[in-house]
Amino acid sequence: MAMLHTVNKSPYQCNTLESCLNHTQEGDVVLLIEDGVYAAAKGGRAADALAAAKGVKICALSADVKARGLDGRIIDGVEIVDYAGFVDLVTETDKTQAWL
Amino acid sequence: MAMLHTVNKSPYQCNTLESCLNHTQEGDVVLLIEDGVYAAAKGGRAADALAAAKGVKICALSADVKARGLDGRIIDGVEIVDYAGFVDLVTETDKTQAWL
Amino acid sequence: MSDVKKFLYVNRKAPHGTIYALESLEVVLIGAAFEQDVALAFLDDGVFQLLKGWDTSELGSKNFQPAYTALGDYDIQKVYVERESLEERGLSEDDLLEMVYEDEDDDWAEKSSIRIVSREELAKIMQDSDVVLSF
Amino acid sequence: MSDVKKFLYVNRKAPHGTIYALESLEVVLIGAAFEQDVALAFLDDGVFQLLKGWDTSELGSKNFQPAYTALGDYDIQKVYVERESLEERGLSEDDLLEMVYEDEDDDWAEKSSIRIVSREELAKIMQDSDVVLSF
Amino acid sequence: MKLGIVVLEGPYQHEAADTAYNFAVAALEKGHEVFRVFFYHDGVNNATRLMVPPQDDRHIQQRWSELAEKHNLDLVVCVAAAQRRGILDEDEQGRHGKDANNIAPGFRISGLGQLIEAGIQCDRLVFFGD
Amino acid sequence: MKLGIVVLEGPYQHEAADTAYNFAVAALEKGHEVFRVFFYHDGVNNATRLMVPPQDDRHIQQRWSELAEKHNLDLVVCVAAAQRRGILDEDEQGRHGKDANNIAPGFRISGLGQLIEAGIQCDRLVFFGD
Repeated sequence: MAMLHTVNKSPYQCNTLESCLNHTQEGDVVLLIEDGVYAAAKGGRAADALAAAKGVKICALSADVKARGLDGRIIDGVEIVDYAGFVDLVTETDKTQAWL
Repeated sequence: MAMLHTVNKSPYQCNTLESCLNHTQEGDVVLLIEDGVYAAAKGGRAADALAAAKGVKICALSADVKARGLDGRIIDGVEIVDYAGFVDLVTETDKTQAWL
Repeated sequence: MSDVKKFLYVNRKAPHGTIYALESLEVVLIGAAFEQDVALAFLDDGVFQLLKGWDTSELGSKNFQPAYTALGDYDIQKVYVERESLEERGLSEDDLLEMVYEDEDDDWAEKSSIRIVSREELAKIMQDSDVVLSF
Repeated sequence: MSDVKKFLYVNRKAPHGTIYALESLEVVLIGAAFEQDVALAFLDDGVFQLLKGWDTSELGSKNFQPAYTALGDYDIQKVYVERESLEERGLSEDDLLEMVYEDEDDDWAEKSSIRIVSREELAKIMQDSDVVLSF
Repeated sequence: MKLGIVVLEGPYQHEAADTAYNFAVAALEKGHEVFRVFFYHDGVNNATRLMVPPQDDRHIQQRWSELAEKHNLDLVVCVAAAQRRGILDEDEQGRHGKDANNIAPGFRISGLGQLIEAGIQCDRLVFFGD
Repeated sequence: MKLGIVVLEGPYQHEAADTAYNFAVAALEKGHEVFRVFFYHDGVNNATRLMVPPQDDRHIQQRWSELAEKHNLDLVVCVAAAQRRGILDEDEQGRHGKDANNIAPGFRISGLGQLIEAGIQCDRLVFFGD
């Protein structure tokens, strides 16, 4: 019973990612979209919190990564997926929760 | 040369108030409006940060305080002002900066 | 699969600042007619939606707080409120609206719909739901 | 009071997530024609507006980053970027767009418009301005 | 699979309107059924045919309308949210005595029950908002 | 004093639209001049005459229009922001070959220069947004 969580806010501005990670279960997937992708940028303070997340798979949406100039700047362990991959994540998990 | 700063985000969700307080100068006024008024609620974690702000006057907009059920729950040292008071703060200071 | 799904409405935003709280409530009221298994979750700033004593007259907008208390009439019986979110905001159950429903299995006794749950419990409730509606 | 006011555009939001960055830039471009003293400030997530290398093709929206580099042609010479905001995000000046203007007092030499300033300096710049436009 | 999509933010103002569209396109390309796209909150503003974006930018309403035509999509605009924000079809125009309407082809106005129904019928319901 | 007001968010969706209005009323009551209210970003959506809010709720467009009439206020809607979002007057309707317009009485569509001018002319400029 895995769940897909989407997070669309910058972790530097909002606590959305933090709250999401506090409610994930082992086997869940967190997909960073829109301004949420900044969490996975190398060298940033937020990247540490993300790297510390245990038992969940972290993905980031390529369209948003590229739009923001973060191509090549994403930390190891975060999988870049395109929109087709986003759709796959939705269908491969049992349900989706948007952390708005 | 005092400045009025308006803050309209909840400190529990966003870092807006923190960023504002990092940029105020002695004699400035910070007016909490909309969801910003939650910062001044008694007993909340955010109230401590607010109470620690030095050299600035903190106000909260009564319409927003009342709408949220915070009447009587605002910490000491925060002045409640109505919209007329908001206008006075704008005209008594030299300029206004909205922390959006 | 049964025809009844578990709907969970997740409310994480403060009221008034944006329309999310109000328009979420409107979905709940409509959705109640669909005979699904409905639960509401309030966490983060969403717990402020249940803080009692709103007076919106000076703000000039509609006070929709009474609609929360009416949820029991729509047979909404499960209102989960996260303890950690309350504590962080200096709130306890006494600060919240009274929300009750009549339990048909217990001679229609009036019972509180509000269930204070830990973060861990709420995470499980999210997992156990079939459809998560986020506002 | 002189006819020239000090306009400060304060940018605190990341690009793309909302329209604030783009529509702020559109004001700056129009405002440049008004012969006021114009400065731009980037702090908090606003510094991400200047992170180079945008490619919006997959997203499908317009890439408006070239307009930032064109600001020099509009005689915008003062672009303040907060050091603390950069550091927190693991960024340095090398990661930012090149933004230049031609200095008419120095034989039209091409100079960088970007000035990395401390939080304290930026607070002073805010105080010294006449009109703060927040986006 | 049968997917439902919910859009809570308006065009251009918030990226959610783009993400939802791009997600819908990708889902259709992968052969999934998009059972319904439900526009709520400011999402209803995606449905106005009066928008005129700059020529070098995307036309958010038009691409929804075209996608709907191509794939026979059900684009539903919540009536209560639409009324508040001034999105009307001819029926609504008449009912409220207004002198114009602005809904675009391919969108229809209906009640919140359509959102609940999508939750019941769809294998997955995905929200895009602020 | 001469005050300018800037509104960046749409009606009902965000409280900024209410705060700006209440502030304008209070400023006028205190005898200040409101030089201009400038609607930008989703703020332009305050200007649609097609909105039909519930009868027990405030009518955000109407109260702006009434305030404008009473105090001869200058309510300016940014043309670029309005085009993107589908707020048109008769001129704009004609220019873009649209079949309807939706701007309310008391609002006028103009350029961003009107915002800069407000910054120059006003003693204070106050922003309301997200």
